[in-house]
Amino acid sequence: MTSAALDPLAWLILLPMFWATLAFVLGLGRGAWLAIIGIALQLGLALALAGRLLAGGVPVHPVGGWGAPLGIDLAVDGLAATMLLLTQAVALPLAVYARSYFTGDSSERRFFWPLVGFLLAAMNALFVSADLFNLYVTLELLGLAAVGLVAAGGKVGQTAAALRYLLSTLVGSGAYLLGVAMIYGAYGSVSLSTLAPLVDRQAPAAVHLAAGLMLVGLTVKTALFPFHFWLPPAHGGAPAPVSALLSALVVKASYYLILRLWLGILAPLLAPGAAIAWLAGLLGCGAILWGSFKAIGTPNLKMLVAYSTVAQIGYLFIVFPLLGRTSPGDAALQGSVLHAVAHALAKSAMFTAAGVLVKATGQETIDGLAGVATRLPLTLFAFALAGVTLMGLPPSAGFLAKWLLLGAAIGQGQWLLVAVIVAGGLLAAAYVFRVLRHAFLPAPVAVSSRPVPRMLEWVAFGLAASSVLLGLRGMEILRLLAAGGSS
Amino acid sequence: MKRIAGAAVMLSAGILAMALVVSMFELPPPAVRLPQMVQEKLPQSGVEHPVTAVLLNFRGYDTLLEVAVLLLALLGMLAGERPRPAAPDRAPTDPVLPGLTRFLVPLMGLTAVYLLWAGAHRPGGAFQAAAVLAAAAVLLHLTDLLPAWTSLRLRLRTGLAGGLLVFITVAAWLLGEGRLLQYPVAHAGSLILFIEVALTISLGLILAGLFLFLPDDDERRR
Amino acid sequence: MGILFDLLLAFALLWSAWRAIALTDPASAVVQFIVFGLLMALAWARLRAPDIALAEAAIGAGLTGALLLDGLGTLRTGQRQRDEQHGSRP
Amino acid sequence: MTVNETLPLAVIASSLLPGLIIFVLPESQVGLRSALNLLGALTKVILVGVLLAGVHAGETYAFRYAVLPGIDIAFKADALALLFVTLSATLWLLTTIYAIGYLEGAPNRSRFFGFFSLCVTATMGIAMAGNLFTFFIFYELLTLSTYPLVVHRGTPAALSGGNVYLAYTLAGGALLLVGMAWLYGLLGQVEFVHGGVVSTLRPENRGQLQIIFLLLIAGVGVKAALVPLHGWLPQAMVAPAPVSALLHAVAVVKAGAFGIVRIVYEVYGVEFAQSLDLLTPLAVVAAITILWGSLRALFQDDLKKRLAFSTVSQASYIVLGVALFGPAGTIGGLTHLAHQGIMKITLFFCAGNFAETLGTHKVSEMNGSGHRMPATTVAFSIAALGMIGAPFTAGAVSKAWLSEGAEAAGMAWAVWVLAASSLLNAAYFLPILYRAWFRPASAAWPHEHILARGWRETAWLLLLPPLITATAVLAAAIFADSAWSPLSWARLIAQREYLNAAP
Amino acid sequence: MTTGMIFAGSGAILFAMGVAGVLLPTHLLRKILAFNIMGSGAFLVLVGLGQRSGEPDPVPQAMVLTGIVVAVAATALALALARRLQRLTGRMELPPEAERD
Repeated sequence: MTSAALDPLAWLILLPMFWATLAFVLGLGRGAWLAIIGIALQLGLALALAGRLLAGGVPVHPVGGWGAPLGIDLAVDGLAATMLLLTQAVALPLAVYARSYFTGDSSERRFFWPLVGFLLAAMNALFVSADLFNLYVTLELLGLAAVGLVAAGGKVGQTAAALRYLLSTLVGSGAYLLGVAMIYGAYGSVSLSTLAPLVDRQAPAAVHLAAGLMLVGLTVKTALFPFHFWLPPAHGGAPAPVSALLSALVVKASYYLILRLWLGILAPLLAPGAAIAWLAGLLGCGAILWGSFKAIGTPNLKMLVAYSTVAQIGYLFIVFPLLGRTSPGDAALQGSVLHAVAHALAKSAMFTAAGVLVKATGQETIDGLAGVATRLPLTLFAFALAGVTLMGLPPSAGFLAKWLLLGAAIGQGQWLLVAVIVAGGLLAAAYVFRVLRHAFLPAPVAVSSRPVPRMLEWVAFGLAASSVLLGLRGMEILRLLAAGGSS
Repeated sequence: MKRIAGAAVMLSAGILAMALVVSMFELPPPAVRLPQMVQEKLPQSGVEHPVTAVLLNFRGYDTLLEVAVLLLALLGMLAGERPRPAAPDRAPTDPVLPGLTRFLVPLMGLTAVYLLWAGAHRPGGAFQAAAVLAAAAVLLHLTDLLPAWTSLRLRLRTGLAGGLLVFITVAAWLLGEGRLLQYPVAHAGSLILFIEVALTISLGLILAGLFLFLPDDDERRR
Repeated sequence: MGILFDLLLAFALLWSAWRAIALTDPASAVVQFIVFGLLMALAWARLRAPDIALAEAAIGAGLTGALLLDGLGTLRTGQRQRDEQHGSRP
Repeated sequence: MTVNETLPLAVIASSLLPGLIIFVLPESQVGLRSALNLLGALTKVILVGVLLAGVHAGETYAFRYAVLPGIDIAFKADALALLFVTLSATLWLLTTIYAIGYLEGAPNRSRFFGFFSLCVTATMGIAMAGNLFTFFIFYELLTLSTYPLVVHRGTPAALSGGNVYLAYTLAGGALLLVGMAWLYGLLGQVEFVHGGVVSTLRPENRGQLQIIFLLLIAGVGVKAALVPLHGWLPQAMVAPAPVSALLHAVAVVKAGAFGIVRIVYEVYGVEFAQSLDLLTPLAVVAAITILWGSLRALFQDDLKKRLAFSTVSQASYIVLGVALFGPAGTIGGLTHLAHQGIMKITLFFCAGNFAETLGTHKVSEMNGSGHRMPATTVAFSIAALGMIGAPFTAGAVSKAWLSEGAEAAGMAWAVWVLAASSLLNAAYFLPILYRAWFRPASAAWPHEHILARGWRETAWLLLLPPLITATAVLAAAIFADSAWSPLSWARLIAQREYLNAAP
Repeated sequence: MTTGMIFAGSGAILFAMGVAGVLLPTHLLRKILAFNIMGSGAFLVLVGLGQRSGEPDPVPQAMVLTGIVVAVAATALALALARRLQRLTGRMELPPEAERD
């Protein structure tokens, strides 16, 4: 065995694909332990990779030994390592949660583990790929896995949501693919490292169009307002572990790609303060306001959490007008990545907590939560802690993210963004406390509570607590983000 | 309202098409010339047909993921279905088609083998071969010689996943020798053929499965 | 000569695609789509991409067409069942 | 980590850890829970004692931890911090005793005491925050940990009170956040330093600094209940009595007032703030608040609401003292921080006793309660007289210094404000005392829960805390010149930290 | 004007037509069909633009092969879902969006 045999970069993709396929062969509903062990190993790999990066290495893996532009390169920088670590770290508790969550031969469970395995493989592959066309394949892999998970319930709402999701994601990746095609036509390569020195401000119009197509396609996949219409039914209607995976991680993958392209090969095309940056920022503002507004209004608990995702995605896009004026690696970028991390932890906590609440009360509505404060204090506490992160209150990681974004916005005198960032936090408080308030109401007499496995409660709590406590470890994340050179 | 939206969509589509076409004609020649590189490295790839070389060697990693995509589509399709009772046996409805099928299917099998083998030198390869196999299966089904698949037995599951498993295993094994999917030049040809054979069977099954697993089959014909 | 054929083929492609999209009757649209697929195979051949031409004919037009036709069948059954339930058609 | 770094953390941990353990304790573990609570509170008092001695002897206690590049969480236990820490730690001990008695047999006590401890933890963090960032963290934590206490009973009234509370405090927090982020953008770090850090900025930032000051003061002014940001305080009266005590005397309102002290003295610096023309408007707002609160208190029949408006008024004495440019005002304001806490907590303890024992919630129902509950009523009377500023009470001491400060600052109108407020105080407190002592009791109490046994008029745990605090109200005045009185400590602060000269 | 450019141009138009076709009709079968046309358009651009000088380029050709398989996978999944929806609701259309609200 050579050292290459243990290259975490390659194994992070092979391993989940391997256990996913194996889980499928094992049979319907099987493979929970396989998945948990697999993800635990992946977490180890991601940590090893981060360690290597922090030690000054710049991990690149030319697949097939050919190297770009003929072959496909895998490469990891600080941003990719952060996302890899985040993905495995969130997936592991969710896998543990899902094992206890699905009972009997529910239709959601039958192909759950293979689908999750492919989902993780797709995300890991996406984070490390340095090839535009390969990225397209990972995007499709990710999209189909996610749709499969949503569709698994088999009921009308879930099927319709899955279909809407599928069509949106296909249109998104179609636009992305056309962009890639134009780029290949213009430069004769799809490798990021080959393209980087070729793309400059004098690029032909076709390249600008290509950039626009790729960005729009990815934006649809990220569900930025007003392309968010597919997200709430898909995330709100799926079983809790699936909702958590989708909201916490999957939307981040396409966002990651936007960020990567924006800071990477497309950077020379984007003049400082470009209109497209402002468009993204304004849509982000729209997402925050509209998503929060809908979350405040919906009667359904999981839909509330899903709309909250719509709102929180807005924060990820607010960063673009702020990025335009400063160099990469600045506070705004750090803020948006921290926000992605914080939101991943908090949203998975919130969906898992919501799953417990729905399971225990047997009701999906917020009105059905009365008395929960007494019966399921741990879960409610988890929900509240996750809410603290979403509101951006200290000492959570969400607060650090908001602090960095706010600082950047104030520093550049962008008062509109300042106002929206602050308003978004207050609106988040409005919908989070809406849930808590109902939970504090005394329980109706005739309510029957079903027992819930304690493991579910503890996973939700653990995720929520980590989203808050991570606020004390912000430095580590930023150090990893800065490692291995700028993206 | 709906009409306005429709007109807006059409208008934007028109503008998009126009912009794309116009911009295409202004493109300078590309800076990177990949075809030359492919030609240069072709002898090391283990196959003689450049498209197959790209598909299974230079960009073999894309293909690995693509196989997963195909399996995933099948999983997604099956995930929400309730298990259905096995369909009752039916008598053949049309005397002509079965006869034709009995004649066609072996021919299609041969074609698949040819396509697979030809892929190394000329157009063809695992995907095309698999498609032909799948078409044969569909034909068999349409003539009621092959019932719809109602359950996923272990053998079928292994068949469906086998190609991917082989591909992953080879990739992992090669990782020990060098890089992910880095075929040693001496064995590249045989390794690729090995993977292609496994893929042909699995992909054929998956593609057929996309059709044969479809729900409501029997209900529809009643 | 070649260019002229290409232009004609391109026009046919666009026309069949337009029909496939614009026809409101799903059945005619599917038929039109299969025609489109075959024309695509021809276009690939013109682009000196025989591998794709093969794949397009087998997978694109063939399998996708079959799947779509099959879907059409479901549609008909569903329609008929609904009509029978509502008794709207004799 | 040295001992001097650990001690501030230990003070925080002494309520945080018991709180976290209490959360997971089953409801039935009454004894263990009470023991943990008291253990934590006693430990805290002892630790604070050690700190007090150390600071008196000139030791410095500081701890810092970086969370973002250039942004630290910093604690320092300086003389000013200790004034607040000591007050809160002592009153927390008493309130805990009181709450154990008050909530006997009530549901959800683990939750209650858990958040109760968190609340005090947040207060300690606010008191010992070494920079604005740290202050903000604990300021928001305080908001979050008090909400479950306000809505504890789960009644519609409690929930709507909780809503109002949240709306005000979170909005205030948002303003504070913006102001703070802005200031950090200008300065890099905003440490709490004697004489302020803002004065290092160039004069062209003057306009920005004025806006930031407005944002910051509005942010903390919500908790300090400055008019017009005071609306939440009367609404939050639906909470159980120990919570009211906590809100008014130990934590929330005090945190706001304390924040104003830190911002004026250690962020802007009192002289620089004066040069930016910020202090006079602040004094005017404080004066308006003092008068408005007193006026509103006059017309409340609900006893706790009357006390709440009284808090609105009294808390602004502290702000007024801060806004009066000069050492005497500082001493008056800081002394009142402690004195008002002791007096107000006594009043709430007593109000809670009346409600729990007799079921009387309204002033109009209090006729003759002095005969039924003499000890409680004596304590109430002492505190009320203190509020009015009667001689030999804590209130008299702080009011005297405030008046002197107003004159020294050349703001004679403030003296009139203080006098008018005292009159109003008398107008809304004396009728209560009159009813309690001199009017005959009605035939039956509205809802008598706890029957008198011998001369023990109510449960021991309810009776003891107000008697202790009432004694303290007297002691703070009688022994005002002793070395450890709040007044002496305030003088120490003024002397050591701001003014470098004995008043 | 080369063969490559002709088909690249047609591909661009096909793509735009396909996008409109996915967005506009309500019938799912037609949406899925339009998606396929959209994909074909992108494939044509990829190969056509890559081969505008006239010489065949195996790299985009291989990519398109991959793309076709991905497209058929997506089509199969979409059709299966559409048919399930038809079975459950009797219509091959997406129910209105506010359904779960």
